[in-house]
Amino acid sequence: MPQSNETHYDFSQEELLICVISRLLKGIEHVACGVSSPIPGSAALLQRKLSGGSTRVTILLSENLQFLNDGVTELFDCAAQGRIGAFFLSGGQIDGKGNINLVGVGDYPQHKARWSGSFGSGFLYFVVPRVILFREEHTRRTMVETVDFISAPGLSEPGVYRPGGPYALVTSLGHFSFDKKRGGFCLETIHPDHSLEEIQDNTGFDFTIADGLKETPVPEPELLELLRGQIAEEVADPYPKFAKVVWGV
Amino acid sequence: MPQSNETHYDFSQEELLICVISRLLKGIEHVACGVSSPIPGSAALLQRKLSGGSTRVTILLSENLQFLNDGVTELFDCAAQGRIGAFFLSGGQIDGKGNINLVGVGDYPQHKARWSGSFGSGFLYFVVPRVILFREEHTRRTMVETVDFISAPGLSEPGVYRPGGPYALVTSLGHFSFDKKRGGFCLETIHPDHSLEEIQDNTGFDFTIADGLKETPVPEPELLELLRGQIAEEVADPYPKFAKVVWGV
Amino acid sequence: MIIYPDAESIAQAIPDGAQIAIPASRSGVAMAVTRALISQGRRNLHLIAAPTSGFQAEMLIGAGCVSIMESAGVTMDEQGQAPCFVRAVKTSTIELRDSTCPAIISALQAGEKGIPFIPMRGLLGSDLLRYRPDYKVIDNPFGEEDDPIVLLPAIVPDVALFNAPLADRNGNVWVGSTRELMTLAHAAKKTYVTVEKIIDDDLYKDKLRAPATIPNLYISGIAEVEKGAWPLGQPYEYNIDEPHLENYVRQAATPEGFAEYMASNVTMENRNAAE
Amino acid sequence: MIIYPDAESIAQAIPDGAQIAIPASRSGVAMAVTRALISQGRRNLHLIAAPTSGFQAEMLIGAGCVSIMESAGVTMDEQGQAPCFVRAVKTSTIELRDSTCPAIISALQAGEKGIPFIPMRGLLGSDLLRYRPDYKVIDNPFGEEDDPIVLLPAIVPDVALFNAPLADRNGNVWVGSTRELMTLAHAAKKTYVTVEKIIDDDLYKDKLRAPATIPNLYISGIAEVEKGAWPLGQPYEYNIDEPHLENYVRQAATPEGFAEYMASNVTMENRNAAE
Repeated sequence: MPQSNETHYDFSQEELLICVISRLLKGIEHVACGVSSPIPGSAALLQRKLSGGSTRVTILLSENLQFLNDGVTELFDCAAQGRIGAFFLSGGQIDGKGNINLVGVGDYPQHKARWSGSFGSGFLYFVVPRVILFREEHTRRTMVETVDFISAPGLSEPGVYRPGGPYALVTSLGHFSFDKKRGGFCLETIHPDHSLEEIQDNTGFDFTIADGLKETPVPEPELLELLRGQIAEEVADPYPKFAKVVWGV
Repeated sequence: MPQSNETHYDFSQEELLICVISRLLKGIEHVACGVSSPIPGSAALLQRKLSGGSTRVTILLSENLQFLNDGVTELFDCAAQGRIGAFFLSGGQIDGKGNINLVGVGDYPQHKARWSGSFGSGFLYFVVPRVILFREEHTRRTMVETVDFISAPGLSEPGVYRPGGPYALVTSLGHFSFDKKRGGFCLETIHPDHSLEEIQDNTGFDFTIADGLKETPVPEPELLELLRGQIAEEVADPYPKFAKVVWGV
Repeated sequence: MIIYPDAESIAQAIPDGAQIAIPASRSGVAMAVTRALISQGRRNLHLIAAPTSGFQAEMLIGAGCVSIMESAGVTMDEQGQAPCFVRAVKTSTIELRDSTCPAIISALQAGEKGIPFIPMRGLLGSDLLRYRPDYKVIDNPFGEEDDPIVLLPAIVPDVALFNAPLADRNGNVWVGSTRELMTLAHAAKKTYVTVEKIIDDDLYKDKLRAPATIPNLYISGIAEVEKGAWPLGQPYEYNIDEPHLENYVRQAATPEGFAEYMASNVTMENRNAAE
Repeated sequence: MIIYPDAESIAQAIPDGAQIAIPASRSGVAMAVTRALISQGRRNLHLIAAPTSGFQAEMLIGAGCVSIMESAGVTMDEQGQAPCFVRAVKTSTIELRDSTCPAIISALQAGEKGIPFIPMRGLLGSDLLRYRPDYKVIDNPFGEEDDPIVLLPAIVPDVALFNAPLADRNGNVWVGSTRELMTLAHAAKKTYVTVEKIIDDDLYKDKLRAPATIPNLYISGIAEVEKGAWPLGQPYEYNIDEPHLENYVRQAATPEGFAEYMASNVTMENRNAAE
């Protein structure tokens, strides 16, 4: 895995992931993301620019990029009303059925490892139409056959009210779509410098492979220019540390 | 029925009723009333003074005497939380079981007479412990055997959650208590210049008569002084027209 | 979010048959839009008073724009009964959905939260419940013994319509303490607001106003309409025009009187607006 | 409503075993009171994070004050995992009630509305639901076909505890956009608030602040405590003290390190306060 400072590409891994995620947000009217999610947040801001402003971006707890003034209930009510088209979730473990685990490893409640908790996932995963799972670490530790604790399931029984759910999974190795009918992930693209074998070796769950499996498109020069200019400035507001490390702004 | 301007008492009917209602509010921590209920509102303000300020008064939609800033839901939520000890309701018809009708005369929905509607009664009558029914007109038109429409029932089946309900009925003729066990009104006092016979003639429902039935105590001179001085000034804020008509302030 | 030039354009955005949530008379009523709806001959409106209404419902009913009236009360307040409403009830020209204030508000809050229903205490044994087949009674699943409780279906209005003191050019709307307007905007599919004034400053950058501001996310359109609530009052701005309403109630005591009032108030205003 | 002289007196008003609702780390956390609760050796607290917690729950758990932790997340945010929380989970020294953010908030809103339960979408098929026997699933009575939905029992906390920017001498508390604090105060039986500043002016007479002010009706006590949220941040006032928290997380990686941190921060502060 090339580090950004030693890559032979003229873009960093962060920039690649931002562009991958940004493409997944096409057509979304309103995307929300957390204040500690700089790569998805940057992707949302890039997509806003590319959409000519028709994509609205809400970054929770950011001073200038949020709409909330009805307390913490508003994000959830807003999602329940269908006013949030895309959101990002992650997982300490993610399994092949799209189940995510934000709670811990081993048996509940006495875990071998305990994470922070499920936050809004047990609700947002059900109601936001396009949930993008984003986890950089792609290993058999994170991409597991079956999660130890289901913070939120990838699939629901017939009859369960579920306008939302997993749409894609983006990691440091590649990009999967989620096939709701089959109930599993499908590898769509492999990031530059990585291979199918590497992904298979590092994934604990079975997945299908897209007919047109290809390399993840590298960011076009114009996109990089945009990212490093205007978007970097915009990203610096909600994510100052990230913007400094990645773009030095 | 003597008019206030021709009475041979040195108090008006309004003053008498204010004092009657004020006594019914003793011990209440928080009393709320509507902006178009000047007699109950004045009684609440009098009771606040007599309580040394331990009775809190909220007058809805008044600028200085309300606590609401969470929209119209707050009064009802607040009552549901048990934070309102007393409230006032009225009725186009009131019957002997404490049922009140704020909707209309005759069959629903095509009434012979239609009133405004039930407002908060269908809820507040259930949750406010001390609901005081106040209706000046005491005739067989208002005090009926059975209401034509139950906006809110006086009694509930066993098992129904009902911390609140009718506590008393005050009219231009007298003051009744409500006996929840028996499920009916009991005449407690008759206002000066009126008689039991007059009340019986003008009441469409059966009621019991208190053992110690007596004349409604007339307002003490000190109380009248207080009412016409400080309280009149306070009343003038939420109820300017009323204060002007009754006390010329 | 569209900034409309006037009340008439907002009225045009509201179709026949729309389910419209409107605030109580003292909370900020879009009366200019109401007159425009009448002028434009809107029909079959389903009004949801949140939780009561007055002159707005009264005029719309009198003008034949309303087919369903859902409310905890229709009253001209100090001015007395609403004459057209009372006539319409007696002649069954509108379908009534009588309720109690917190039931309507709770159902809108359920709409706001995207939940299909919400429980409420009270109502049991009332005729309100009897005539509302859409309200259901279940046994409280958390109760230790029999504990019947009413469930109210959520209300998601097609449109929320009201008047507010202030908006900015981005469509953020300041409502102050009339917080129920925020609930209406959250619950409704579309929200149209007339405001007394549109300002250039961003209400979101105003630390003191932001907490009582409805974000433009929920706002479909605004229009600057001075005295947009007249002859009703507007919180923070002006009081109710009592003589006007007193005169109205006197005049509208007969259908002919109502027609005269409309001829000299609604049509005329529209003629002026068109000039 | 009592105006207390300091954070310690507020802590004294909160008994052992109390069910305490606390806001998220960024909403205004009463950290000075938290340290006082620890100094005073409070035990068996049931913390309800609304909906998550961080340093506050972490310290109280580390100091052995907590028996039940109900939350959608306990995290030191940028500083990483909460070490004492993680240790307590692994050794089962606290009872966990894991949930998801909107479930805790909805349950508090049910408490605020005096309803026994509230429905919520989501949760079905999760282990959160599996381990919460107090959450019930019913068939939506308004659904046309099978439509399972979760019902959450209302939360009515014994105490709501938080820090806010401003109060007046009547005990009205301005919270600005951190509206969840209003929900907490409405829902809880008693509400104690430390504020950065108590002002002489009546917040109710301040047209701009009143809409974001919790009325004293809901407030049991306030105390003016400058930097009452430190080392966390306070909206409208100051940012989080990152170096302090980074140092904490490093030190508290071992129980011994946590004891050292407490010795040099909590006890000492109390000694100072007593002088």
